[in-house]
Amino acid sequence: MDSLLINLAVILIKIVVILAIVLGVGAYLTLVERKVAAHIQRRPGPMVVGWHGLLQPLADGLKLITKEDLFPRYGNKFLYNLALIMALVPATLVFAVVPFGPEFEVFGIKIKPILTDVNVGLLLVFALGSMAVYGIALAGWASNSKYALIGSMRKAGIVVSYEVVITFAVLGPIILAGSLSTYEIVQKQIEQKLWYVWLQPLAFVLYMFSMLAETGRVPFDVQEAEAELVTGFTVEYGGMKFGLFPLVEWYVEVLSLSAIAVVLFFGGWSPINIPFVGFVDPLFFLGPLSPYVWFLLKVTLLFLFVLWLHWTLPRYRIDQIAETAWKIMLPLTFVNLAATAVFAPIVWR
Amino acid sequence: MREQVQIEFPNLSLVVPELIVLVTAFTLFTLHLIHKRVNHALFTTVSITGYLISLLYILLNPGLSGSTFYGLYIRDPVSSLLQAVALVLTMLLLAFTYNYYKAKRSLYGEFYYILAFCLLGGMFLTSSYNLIILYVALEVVSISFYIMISLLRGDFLSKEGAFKYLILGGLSIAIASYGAGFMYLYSGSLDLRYILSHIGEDKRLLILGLVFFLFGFAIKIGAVPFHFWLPDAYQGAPTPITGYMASFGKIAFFAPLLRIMPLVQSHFENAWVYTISIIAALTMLYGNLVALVQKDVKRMLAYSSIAHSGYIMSAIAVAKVIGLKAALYFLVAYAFMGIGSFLVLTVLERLPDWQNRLEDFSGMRFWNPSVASYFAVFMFALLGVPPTVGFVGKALVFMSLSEKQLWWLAFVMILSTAISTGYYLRLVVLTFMKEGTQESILRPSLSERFLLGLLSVLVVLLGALPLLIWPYISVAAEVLFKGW
Amino acid sequence: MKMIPLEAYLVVSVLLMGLGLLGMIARRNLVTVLMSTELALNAVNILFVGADAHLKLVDGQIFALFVIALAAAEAAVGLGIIIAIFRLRKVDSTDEITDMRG
Amino acid sequence: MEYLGLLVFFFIMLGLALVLISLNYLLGPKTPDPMEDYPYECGVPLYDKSAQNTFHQGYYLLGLMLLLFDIEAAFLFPWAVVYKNLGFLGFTEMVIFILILTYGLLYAWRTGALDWQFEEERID
Amino acid sequence: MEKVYATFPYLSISMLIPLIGALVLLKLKETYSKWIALTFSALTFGLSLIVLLNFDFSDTSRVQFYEEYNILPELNIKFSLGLDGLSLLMYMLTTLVSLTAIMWSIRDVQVQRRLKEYYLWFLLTESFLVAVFSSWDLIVFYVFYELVLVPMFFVIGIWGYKLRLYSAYKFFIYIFVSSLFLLLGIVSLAVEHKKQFGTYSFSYFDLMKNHYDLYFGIFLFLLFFIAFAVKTPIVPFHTWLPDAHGEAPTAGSVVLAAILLKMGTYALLRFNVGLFPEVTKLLSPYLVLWGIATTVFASWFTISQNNIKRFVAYSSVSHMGFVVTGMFLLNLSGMKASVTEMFAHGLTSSALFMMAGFIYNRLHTFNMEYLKGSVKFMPLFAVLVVITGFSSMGLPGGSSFWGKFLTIVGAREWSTVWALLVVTGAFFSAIYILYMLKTLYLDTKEESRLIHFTDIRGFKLAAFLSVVLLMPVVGLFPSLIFGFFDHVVKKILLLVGGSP
Repeated sequence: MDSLLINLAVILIKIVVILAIVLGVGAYLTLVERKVAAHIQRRPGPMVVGWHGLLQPLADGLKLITKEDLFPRYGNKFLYNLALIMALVPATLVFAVVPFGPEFEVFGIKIKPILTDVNVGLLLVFALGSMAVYGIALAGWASNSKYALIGSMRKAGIVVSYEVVITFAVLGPIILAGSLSTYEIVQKQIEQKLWYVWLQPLAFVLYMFSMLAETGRVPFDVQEAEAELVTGFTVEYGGMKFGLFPLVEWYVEVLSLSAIAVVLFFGGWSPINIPFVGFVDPLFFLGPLSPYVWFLLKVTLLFLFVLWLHWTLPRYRIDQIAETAWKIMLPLTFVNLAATAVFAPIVWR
Repeated sequence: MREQVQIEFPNLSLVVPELIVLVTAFTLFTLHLIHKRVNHALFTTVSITGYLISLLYILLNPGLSGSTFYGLYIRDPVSSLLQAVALVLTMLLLAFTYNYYKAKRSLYGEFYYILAFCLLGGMFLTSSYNLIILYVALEVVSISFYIMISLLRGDFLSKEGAFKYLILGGLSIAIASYGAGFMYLYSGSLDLRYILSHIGEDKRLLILGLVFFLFGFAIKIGAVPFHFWLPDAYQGAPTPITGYMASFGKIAFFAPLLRIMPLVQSHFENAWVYTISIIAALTMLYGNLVALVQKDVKRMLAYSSIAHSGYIMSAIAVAKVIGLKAALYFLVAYAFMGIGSFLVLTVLERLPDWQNRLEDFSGMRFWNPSVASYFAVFMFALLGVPPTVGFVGKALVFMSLSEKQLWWLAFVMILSTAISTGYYLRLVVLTFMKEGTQESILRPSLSERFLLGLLSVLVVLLGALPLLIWPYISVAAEVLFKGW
Repeated sequence: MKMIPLEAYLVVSVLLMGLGLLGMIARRNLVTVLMSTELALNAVNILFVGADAHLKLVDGQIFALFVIALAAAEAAVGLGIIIAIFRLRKVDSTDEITDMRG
Repeated sequence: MEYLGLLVFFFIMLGLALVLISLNYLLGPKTPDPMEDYPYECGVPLYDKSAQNTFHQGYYLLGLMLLLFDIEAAFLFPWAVVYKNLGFLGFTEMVIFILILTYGLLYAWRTGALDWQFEEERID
Repeated sequence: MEKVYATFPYLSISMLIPLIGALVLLKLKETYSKWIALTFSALTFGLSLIVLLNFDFSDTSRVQFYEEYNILPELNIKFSLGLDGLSLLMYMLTTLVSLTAIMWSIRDVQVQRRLKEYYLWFLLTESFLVAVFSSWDLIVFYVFYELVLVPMFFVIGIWGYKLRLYSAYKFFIYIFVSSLFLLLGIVSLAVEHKKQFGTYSFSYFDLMKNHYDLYFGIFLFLLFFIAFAVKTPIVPFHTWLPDAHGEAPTAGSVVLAAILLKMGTYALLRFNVGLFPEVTKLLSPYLVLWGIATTVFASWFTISQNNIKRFVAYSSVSHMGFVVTGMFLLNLSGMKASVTEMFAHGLTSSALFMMAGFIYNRLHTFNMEYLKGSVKFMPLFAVLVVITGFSSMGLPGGSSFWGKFLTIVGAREWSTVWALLVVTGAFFSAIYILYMLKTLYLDTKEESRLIHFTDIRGFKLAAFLSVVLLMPVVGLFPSLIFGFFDHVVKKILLLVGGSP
């Protein structure tokens, strides 16, 4: 009984931490994005609310909350709301399998900084990732607008295409690690003294492409396509509901997929790696906190990389995006898979 | 937990026929990918060559037997026999498809390799005791059938038939695998031999599983009262495919039943005999009765196929060697008769105003004597007139029923054969004794005429001289019954 | 650690199977009917996985894997046929595809 | 037991999502207007009552492709995990598997299922 | 039973000759077909005469000219042909009547189209019939027994009269279905043989060794009996016969009546009596009564017909009643009567059908109202008809005399009442023949219409004579016929335990 209670307590703490990161930081990332975008375009960005616009997200949030609750006529109210839940919940749940650092001990209780360390962690990621399609498709379908439907279908088409690519792309690291557990994959990388990105550059690139496509970031942001489709599938959503979609897509998902990318390709919480030799930790002075910092640092860098792309590149056409996935990326994943299978024994030694 | 299985290299010499078919399928696939325009002559040639090599391999290695892939795959005389027949049927079919599909304007290159995969699934279905293999093979055959049924451009009936088959076929597979689940739960093994030879005290789960499993297969073979899909699927399908489903499909779907039959007899003999014989009786009576009132010949032959399932099942109901022999012989026999009769329809359907109605057949003897006589041979064979294969099959079934003293079933069989006389004879009478005209002239190609003739000769010859095929059947049945 | 009892798996599996069968018989929409067959196949999966949990074996999971894969293939073909039906005639109910009777 | 955390997390998120959805209803103003729920159509009067007919059938194909390829991946995952112990035979089998997958992809490519602008004739 | 192996395969060759004829026919022009058919059936007949001359009559119960070819060793199915006295008689009848039928067809108005097929079917029938009567393997017997149906089905259905399709259906279905029971019976015997001796066997000689429980024996007996009762036919099962015989073309009716019905009675004697002697003994009184009833009822039916062909057809049924009665009396006179009657009926019925066909050729009707006095102006034909009629009636010197007379003698051995019943049957059968002769000769109607008929001549005359000439021979020298089957019948009686 005791152990159950302690377990629950630990779980709750972990959840609170995750939520804080996801929603709190997620909200503030809007500001980061706007600032980064502004500076890329050589303008200051939000400057009015608070110091350098530091309170801007709060203002935005207040604005969104106090809008009227609208619902398009002839739509399907249940699906309309369900779409939101289907978008938000799975995306957030992905964080349950993200390992933030190595196992540590507090008050005699061993704690892994990961909510659920299961042996099929990665499968869970992709299962939850696939759920995102439902949210998008339902949103477009339920709001009974041509623009929304077209947008959502495009988006669903792209997600569907890249879902396949991403699934095949991660097989390489899995072969090398011989496990599906996120925690274990990181540990294997530390044991093998190797970030998998060194052996799997192709997989990493493909993964990044898919991540951009799945999260609707430029250059794959056709579902938004302000110029043609207004804002795609969110066109009939208002207020907080409207706010939630970009939050989920642009921040929560990007964060979670970046975290997974870090786990798969950058050795999770491990410091800088020299292949097959060892790790160099310039942040050694942080002591036991250094792994967490490393992890967050890598995720942040990836996130900023995405932002950088977003505000630099032009947008691809929808057919180009979809066909790239099937005709170029998928064959490449096959190649990568076969190649990995061949040189995997080198890594295992 | 099971101990770690050592990885061994499979004995591939046993699966060479399957491998050849597989390679053929992929060759066809590759050709289809390479060529923008489908060259049907090439496709047909490649397929037939592949099947021929496979067939020759089976024929030239008659003693091939053993198991490989950790016992997942069995090659014994039964599988060799049924596979050889299946290969022959497929080759026969290919000789007729091009002209048919051309007339229907539905030439698809996909057809050839889907057919090959279908054949492959059937070959695996005949040669395994493992539930997984059976399941996968069953699905492969079924899915190929769904596709082949619907490959008729702009024809609503074919889509309708395919959909109905898909739903009921999916149901049957779900139920069969549900049964497999219970059997697995009972025994912890997926091998039917293991399951049915290690029977404990409490047999309820096993019986439940077995019943579900057989129930699924009963749907697949169209046993009454689970036959609803069959007439529609048969009628909707392109006619050569209908013939293929009737002949090859029967072989494929009956094969697992044949394998189960010797296994159940030690523990469930009575239950087996009663259930199967009741279903068999219902099947043959219903099939023949409904066939009697059909106006559409294709549908009529579909019901006749149901009835023949009943005959074969009554042989299977007799859990003895002779029953197995009878069932095997009848399967092979029906394969030839069935495909023959449907192939005749295939040729006839090229006529522009042909609708498979009864009256379309009147006077066929005058406007196409050769096809008419082949048709008559097939009809008499289906009816069971000596010395055709149909007769020998029925005699063998009678023999096994007599051995088991299942007199009532024998009488039901006599009754249903009596009913069947009505509709088979009606076709013969229409073809030969009614006057009728056909404005457009039917010109079957030389190969079609030759093959139909060959088939009808075969139907008579295998019945008149059963020795040509009997040794294989006899050995197969005995091996299956006694184990090796 | 308490195991989930076998009965729980069985109950869920039987329920799913029942729903699948009911759906196939009672529902009219083509896609729904197709989904019902998938439901029935999922009942099989649960049965196998439950059996595995009960027997401490893994063979059943392999079976389940094959069921998933082939169910997908079947669904793909089924959807294709439904689309073809829809293109030929704008129907979406099993009541309307009854050209063949008898 | 490992999944307990996930379960708790799921319910918390579900609750949170419901709260977020209903925030506007609870806090927002309610000023009914006859045209406020009018679907967006660039100001043009609504042509179809339901927009759902604009759904392009070609999307089915993408769905099917996802279904098939993702399911095939389901076979690859277990293989990838135990590949270490399988040796050469495992490698050969998987190469064959991937070869077959490639065939599937090529077929889809060849029949035009991968092209975004679906031709009407392709899908029957 | 002893088997005397053949030095020369007479029987297979006489089976093959018509088959070869059929093949030749297919390849040549339609106009030649009748001559080819005639040639080959004459050849067969010639061969049968050679067989007759080579037959060893010293012990006719031995199976001579025995040939054996393995068809399916595992089930012991052998294609075994051979002749004992009884089969020889039937064999001779077959070749003779087939020749007659083909001779008759040459000038038949009903047969003017699709000649190739027509003669093909007849040649096939002949070949199959030879096999039926000479096979000693039950499954082979069954095969040919049923195979005969097919050509006859086509003959009735294509060249028959108005109701030909209905009749063809009926004929085929009745006999096909009933013979399925026979098939069940035959395979049950083989299975039973395996249970008792360890191997399957379909050979008649092997199966004779089987022993059965009483009830099982009765069951098997009935399975056989149903088939043969329909084929023979015995009264409640006879309804296919008037249709088939009435609607078939003349030659078809001839073959049907003269040979196909004999298949039933021959098989009854050979298989039912031969294989189940105990059961036969038990059931014989009922079967005798059944036979008598058949005669009586069939005679009544006959008299009430006004279509002369159906009239003749029904008369066949009543004759078959005699055959059955005699057979199941289970004594020497009865048996002799039965077999003699088979042969005699083969002759008279074919003659009577030819008569009906001839009249139809002249008058284009079968209605007896219009036939009154029609024979008067064709003297030769009239003479032949009278001989036939009296033979059929059972007048001394006629072929049927010994059949009927010996039946009465045999019945008297059981009891006087039975003998009286048989006499009643004979009386009725005499009545209808007399009625027929009266109609054809003594009645007159619209004579002017009938005057210019030409008399019988040519092939038709030859056909007619070929059977009519034999009638007095049978009637006057019965021992010629008895010689064929004396030993056979005695052997069977020994089996049954009746008085030889």
